[in-house]
Amino acid sequence: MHEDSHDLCLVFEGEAGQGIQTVSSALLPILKNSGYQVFSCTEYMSRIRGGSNTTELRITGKKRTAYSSSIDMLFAMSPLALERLKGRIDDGTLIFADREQFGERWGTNCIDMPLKRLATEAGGALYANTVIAGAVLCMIGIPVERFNGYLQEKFSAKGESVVSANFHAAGLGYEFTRKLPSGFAIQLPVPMQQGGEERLLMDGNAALGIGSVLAGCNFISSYPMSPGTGLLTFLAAHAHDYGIVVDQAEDEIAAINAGLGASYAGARAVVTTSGGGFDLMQEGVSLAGIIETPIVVHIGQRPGPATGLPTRTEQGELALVLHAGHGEFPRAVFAPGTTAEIIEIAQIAFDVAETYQIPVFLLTDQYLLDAVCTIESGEIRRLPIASTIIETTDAYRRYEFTDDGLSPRGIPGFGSGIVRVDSDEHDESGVITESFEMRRHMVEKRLKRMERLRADARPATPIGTVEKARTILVCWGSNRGVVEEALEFFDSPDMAGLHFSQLYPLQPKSLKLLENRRVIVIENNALGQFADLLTLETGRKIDRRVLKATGEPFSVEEVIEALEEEENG
Amino acid sequence: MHEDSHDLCLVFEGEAGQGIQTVSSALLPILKNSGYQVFSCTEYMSRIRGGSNTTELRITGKKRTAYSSSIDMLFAMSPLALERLKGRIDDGTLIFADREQFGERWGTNCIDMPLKRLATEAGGALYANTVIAGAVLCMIGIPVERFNGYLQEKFSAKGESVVSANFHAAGLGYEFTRKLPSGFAIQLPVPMQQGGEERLLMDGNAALGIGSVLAGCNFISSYPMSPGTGLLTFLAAHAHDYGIVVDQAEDEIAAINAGLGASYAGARAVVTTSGGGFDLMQEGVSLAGIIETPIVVHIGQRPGPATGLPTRTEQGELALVLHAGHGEFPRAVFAPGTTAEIIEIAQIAFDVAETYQIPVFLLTDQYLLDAVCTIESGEIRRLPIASTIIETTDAYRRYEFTDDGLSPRGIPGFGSGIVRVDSDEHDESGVITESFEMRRHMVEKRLKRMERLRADARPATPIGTVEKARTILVCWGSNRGVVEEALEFFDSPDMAGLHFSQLYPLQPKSLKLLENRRVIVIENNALGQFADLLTLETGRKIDRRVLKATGEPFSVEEVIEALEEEENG
Amino acid sequence: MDNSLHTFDMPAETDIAWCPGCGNHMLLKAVKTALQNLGIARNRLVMVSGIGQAAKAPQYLDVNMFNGLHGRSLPAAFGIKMANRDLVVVVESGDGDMYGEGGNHLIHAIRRNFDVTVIVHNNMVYGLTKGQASPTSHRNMKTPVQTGGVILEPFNPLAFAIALDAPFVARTWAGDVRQAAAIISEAIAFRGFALVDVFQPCVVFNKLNTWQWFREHTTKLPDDYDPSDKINAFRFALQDDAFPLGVFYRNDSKALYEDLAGLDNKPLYQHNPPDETKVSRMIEAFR
Amino acid sequence: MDNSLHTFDMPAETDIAWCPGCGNHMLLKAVKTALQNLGIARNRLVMVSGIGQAAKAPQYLDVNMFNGLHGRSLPAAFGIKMANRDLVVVVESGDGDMYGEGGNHLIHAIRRNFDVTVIVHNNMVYGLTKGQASPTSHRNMKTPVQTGGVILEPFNPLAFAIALDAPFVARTWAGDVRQAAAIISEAIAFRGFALVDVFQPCVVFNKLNTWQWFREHTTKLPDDYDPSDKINAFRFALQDDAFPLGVFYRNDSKALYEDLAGLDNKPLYQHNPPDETKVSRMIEAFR
Ligand SMILES: Cc1ncc(C[n+]2csc(CCOP(=O)(O)OP(=O)(O)O)c2C)c(N)n1
Ligand SMILES: Cc1ncc(C[n+]2csc(CCOP(=O)(O)OP(=O)(O)O)c2C)c(N)n1
Ligand code: SF4
Ligand code: SF4
Ligand SMILES: [Mg+2]
Ligand SMILES: [Mg+2]
Repeated sequence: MHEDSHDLCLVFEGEAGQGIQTVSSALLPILKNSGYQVFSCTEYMSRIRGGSNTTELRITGKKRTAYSSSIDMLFAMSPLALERLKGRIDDGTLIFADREQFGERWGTNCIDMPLKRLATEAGGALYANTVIAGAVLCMIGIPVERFNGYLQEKFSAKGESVVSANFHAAGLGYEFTRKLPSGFAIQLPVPMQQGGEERLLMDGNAALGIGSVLAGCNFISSYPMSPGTGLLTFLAAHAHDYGIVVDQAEDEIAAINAGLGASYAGARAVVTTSGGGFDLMQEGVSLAGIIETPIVVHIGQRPGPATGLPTRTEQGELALVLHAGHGEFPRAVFAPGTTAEIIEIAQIAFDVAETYQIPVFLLTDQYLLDAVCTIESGEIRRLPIASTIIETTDAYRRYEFTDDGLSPRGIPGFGSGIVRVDSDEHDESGVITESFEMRRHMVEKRLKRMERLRADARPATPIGTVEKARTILVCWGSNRGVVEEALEFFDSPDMAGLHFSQLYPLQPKSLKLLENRRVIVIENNALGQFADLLTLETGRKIDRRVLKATGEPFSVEEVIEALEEEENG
Repeated sequence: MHEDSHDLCLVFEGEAGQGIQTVSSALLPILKNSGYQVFSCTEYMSRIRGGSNTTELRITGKKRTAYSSSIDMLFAMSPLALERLKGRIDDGTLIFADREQFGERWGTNCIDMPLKRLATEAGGALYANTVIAGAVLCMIGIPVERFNGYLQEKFSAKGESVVSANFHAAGLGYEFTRKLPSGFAIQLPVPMQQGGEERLLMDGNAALGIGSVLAGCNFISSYPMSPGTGLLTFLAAHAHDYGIVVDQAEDEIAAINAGLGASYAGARAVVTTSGGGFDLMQEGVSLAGIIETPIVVHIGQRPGPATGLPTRTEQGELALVLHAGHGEFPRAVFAPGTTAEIIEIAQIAFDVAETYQIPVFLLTDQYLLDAVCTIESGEIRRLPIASTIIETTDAYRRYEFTDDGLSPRGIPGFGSGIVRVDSDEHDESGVITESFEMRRHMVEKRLKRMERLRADARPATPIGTVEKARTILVCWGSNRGVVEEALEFFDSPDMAGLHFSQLYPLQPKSLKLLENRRVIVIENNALGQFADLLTLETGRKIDRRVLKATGEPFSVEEVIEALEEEENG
Repeated sequence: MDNSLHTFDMPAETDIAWCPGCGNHMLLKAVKTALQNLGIARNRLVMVSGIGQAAKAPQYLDVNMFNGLHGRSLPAAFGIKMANRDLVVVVESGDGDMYGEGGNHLIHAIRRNFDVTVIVHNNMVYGLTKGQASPTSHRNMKTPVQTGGVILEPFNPLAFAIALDAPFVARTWAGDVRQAAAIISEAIAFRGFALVDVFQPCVVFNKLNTWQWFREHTTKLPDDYDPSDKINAFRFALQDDAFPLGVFYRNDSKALYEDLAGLDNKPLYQHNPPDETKVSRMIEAFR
Repeated sequence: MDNSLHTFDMPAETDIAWCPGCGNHMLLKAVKTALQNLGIARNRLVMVSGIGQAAKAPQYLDVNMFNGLHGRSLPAAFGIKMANRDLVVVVESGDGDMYGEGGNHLIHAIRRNFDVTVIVHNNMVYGLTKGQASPTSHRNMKTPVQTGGVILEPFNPLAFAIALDAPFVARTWAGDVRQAAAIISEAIAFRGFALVDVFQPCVVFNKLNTWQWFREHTTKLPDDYDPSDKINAFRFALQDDAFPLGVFYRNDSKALYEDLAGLDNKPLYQHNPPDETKVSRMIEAFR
């Protein structure tokens, strides 16, 4: 946030196809290698060309993983910019834009940057983003030369002339900015640090893909749907290296049924989609429930109902996955809160699916998947992979009754036994039954697995000193970053946070922490779905719900405001 | 129940295809016309021939609409009978069966009825069911002649020889029974009453169909699925008379999308299915949510997950429909408890869908749909049909903002305006938008309709004197009959019942009735889904859940047992 | 407003989300031209679509619109037609929407043969979701998911529709607005299920099947072509060295669903509440 | 147990839920015979099915079974094959299951051409749900839903599969167990997608297409029939005065999905955890 001198927030705006994404992609590694922590998030329209998209880039001394609404510097390429961003622009915002384009909407904090002219000078309109990158480097005091290595590497394949045009463009942007009246100069938040080279830059999609690979995932069948597609393309890109079977299904129904078929035959299978596609998978989820076959279902959430806002963010599908699929059977729901946590939780999700032979839901959202941030290599945890598959014998029965409801998991072709799974109610050997008695035992067997599942649930992550706080701000999934930053800013011993990355079943010990406190739940939806779940699980009402369902993520500023309201009344 | 002398419980058992259903269909009208109240329910295997099915027929003085597990007389046609029904047979059960078939399993209360021989004598094995009907009439003291009219009417189309063979078969059964030692004779519960001719005999499927017709339903698109198919066939049978468009869809996805298309164009549309088929409809439900288009979705519940027990009963889909369809939008859920109530609630469901422009869920189950009982013509209420369709003008906007969130509903081709509906987030005129501001308003608009919907919700039906009771036994849907009968039997001022036929939103006044009482919720599922909903809505824990998920309905005896446990501790 | 003299133009400020140079712009022009030629009253026309770039087309026409779910335009169109057979129902869809997610509905909508026109913007790629293969993508096209190139043979919508006995099966392309408009007019005027597959360049994601490529790989049906010969139509539908354009198959004598089903001319919204006498009769049957 | 000399018989006490006289009994015999002829090891065979009377078939064979959801047997079969290409995967399904609810998967499973055999028990009716029309029901059949009789032309699975370039398309019937067993053997032995549509009398719900009717309305393909000629196969597939039985189309040179996709011979369950060096390299790329 702009009040914080250790923090600089840049926003690049432009039409789809103008390459604003390229600006931040170029700057991020330079900044990282210069020792800064960076965080970048994007919002874009559901179109391939035109419109108005933005990418935010925060440069911070301390690690931040949160969207901030106030802007220090805005580089605006499309005429829609000022209108669309007016709520985020204030006196402190420096706006770089081509005056010609903006006409009347020009203000005192606008700097007339002849982008078009500079880009043309460098070689054409497509160099505008490199011009901007050059300008940024100058504004934040990084020598333009650091950029050249990046440009060389990135464009060498396209030929020397492209590389040198890019050098030229960067130089023009840099020079233009250097000549601005000195009042505009902005210093980087903290002196450059060492060690940046050790850090990684990663978005949520990559983290999810890496987590899945680490988990031994070797099968994905899915149908494209934003923002769920990223996992599919990540695994497709790494399919060859890791022997992953990648199938683009004809529809989501096929996807989950193929996933279950594969899992039945011994694969570690995942499907990825968003809410609408997930609706179509629900009968398959129910099938997973009765045949006790592991499957991980990733849902990249976006605003609904129906098509809604396809490229925006929301946390609207918690209630859906809690009850998805007809009939009654156990399940687990996870929602990681940071890039590093995605990698860990993805592994846990596969492990829980495999161990308990259940469908496991992994909830993310557009904001979290597209956000890029620095992470330390050490933050990437690799968990052991446990396979529950056994070699069968002649006497093998897929649904053998056991104390904890978990039957040894055989697969066809491994061992001498045969493996029968049936969507009908069945007996221990998997054969269809109409016995009420067998039904009763099977219902019990299936549900019994919840006990261990609940006891083993992942505890919520405390933010601040939960024990002493009188008010607990509860969040889940992608809201971890904003809550962490807001609470740190707010810095009151009365207030602490609790972030849930496992939403179901809930760890009983974590629920205990809510007792006798004021509980505020913050979530990116209109109804307060997690608040409802907490009421159900604890039998207590939630004191306050902080909700937002506009398609945008919460900003740190909004969370701080909510905290301030607490203090004032 | 057998302790009650005003109550006789007969059970007919046989293979699918042996015609046990015919026995009760034959007896029901005779008994009704003789002034008795009758209730009949069936349980059957998922197969077309063979196996073992039963139909229970209760003959009572006072109206009863509940399954009773104890059997006064059992007519067993298949060798599986004694094994399958052993839990329901006691010393008071008189068993009519062919000794040859049963061999060792013969007991003292068995009467050797040479069914095969008698049927062959009458003309062939297929007359066995008429023989049984004749026997029943004798046992309960109704002259066999009353049967002849029925047989005449039913079989005249098949020719005189079939009619007379049936007469013969009935006579043989009657005679056989007349000659039994007199100790076996059973008197009918109460003297015959007058007025039986005024009553109707109806099952849940017909009630649902009648309710839909009365509601002005004129479009159904569905895919067959037990036990949801009954509504489809009922409306198909009456399509011509009422101008109902009946479409057998290629799958459930097509069904609901066709329903929404039709509704958009002015139809009063319904779809019918069961849990598995409903899973596939969920994206369509979400579409209904965002395009604000009325649709009634009937779900005949059966045990899941997946295919589960296709012909059995359960109340397992409440949680599912409460959250069905991704994203957030209003909905209503109904679950009628008796045949007469089905007719009323079906009309209300269409009315609520039309008024609030939302998806409305109507939950029934196999038990309720297949159960036949006497109802008084006066019990059939016809509610006024309100159409909310308006003639559009040039300026028409489908999603115009209003105080209560309800926009006037135009349809294409009626008026000069145009009607645009969009699964994307849209503006007032239905055109796609990417404005966060518009998004905020539209989310608000859609949800605002909940307020009136909740205020207008149907109150729960008290069973007994709720005000004075310390313990409330809460039920919903098809459990109304057993709870009524059990509470009446139990007859304690401390205990009363509350039956919910609208499950969402819940009428706030009805929830108030639960305050400061011990609350027991009884439901036909394994988790207590309505109990969870009550916790969520009231913020209180439910004191006890009485649950059953074997695929069978609760019996009156089981409910009484549960009540006795209350008293004893 | 005189609905019959309508240009179907949206207000000038309407933001068209398609990329510059996209074939969809031409196709929109063709559809508008066809609608204008036919002089269909604006308020009698309903455009139905699913989700995708193609499926945005109804957003750019000033008419009744049902922009439903990805893959589900046909069932919605069917419901609309059944509720009011006086409406002219036109579906616009993409190759993913119609041949991928919507495949089952296409089979069964063709079987039903209700009066509908289905225009498929066939760009041989998933445009809106950024360039994955669609059922009609050609072999070896590389995409972010088909990283080694597409391995399946493309789905052949014409052979498919002919095998299912669709009574009107045509192909045209976005590069020839006149032909496209003419075929679309003919399809809308046709009584029954009419499928028009339209080759449409996607200039962003399909670098294989470009404007140039389509020009080079399409041809006309022979002058003496007889669209009533089904086997021959099937033969031409299999032709893939140069893809013929035109009306492949046309059968004017196939019975219409609306007629076979005895569908009332009166729209459902004009139906009166059920008649008391009939209702009593229905209920009496349970006495 | 020596899995290769297996009879596939279930224990004698197994309760077969099919009606006496149903064509399914014959078909079960044909399938068993084919499996025995081929000498497939019991534990290498997976029978996959959806839901319906037909789909119960795997319940009556003593083999690995995936009895999944109505209409969804093919995606499950695909997943199974991908996870372990050493398994022999055979799907048994009904006409409703495969051509109704499952239509989209059939389109795209055919396109994929993975190695699977699909046996459709085509009784031209929905048996398990008590007699509604199926996609293959003939005109005018009255049912509880089609009260005025079926109005649609029956779906033609053979023409459909040929149009989609399925490399093995055959029809046989339950009344000729020898032919059925022979064709099913051939189909299972075939490398690629093999569709076998089997006419199967439903003695309870289909009073139109009885044993007698099938005997009278079926014929053999001509002796000199050449199954490699696609256009001709299409022509014969359209024949509906007498329905030919036999292998309509066979193309042995169509590439297999498993090969095109470069599928590993090692089943997925035998894969080792990801290699540390590779993992580091993958992660390093984000530095
Ligand atoms: C159920 C569902 N699955 C997936 C999507 C995501 N989706 C939107 S459009 C599209 C494909 C579009 O391809 P096509 O139909 O060919 O249209 P184009 O954009 O190429 O014109 C997909 C997969 C969705 N909206 N809904
Ligand atoms: C999603 C879903 N929809 C509907 C059903 C109900 N259902 C079970 S079998 C069946 C049709 C069976 O017909 P077919 O496939 O021809 O098999 P048959 O019984 O005739 O052998 C239907 C509709 C279901 N189980 N699941
Ligand atoms: S992405 Fe392709 S299909 Fe979509 S608008 Fe752009 S060019 Fe057209
Ligand atoms: S209902 Fe028909 S298909 Fe099903 S088992 Fe009986 S005869 Fe066979
Ligand atoms: Mg496309
Ligand atoms: Mg069938």
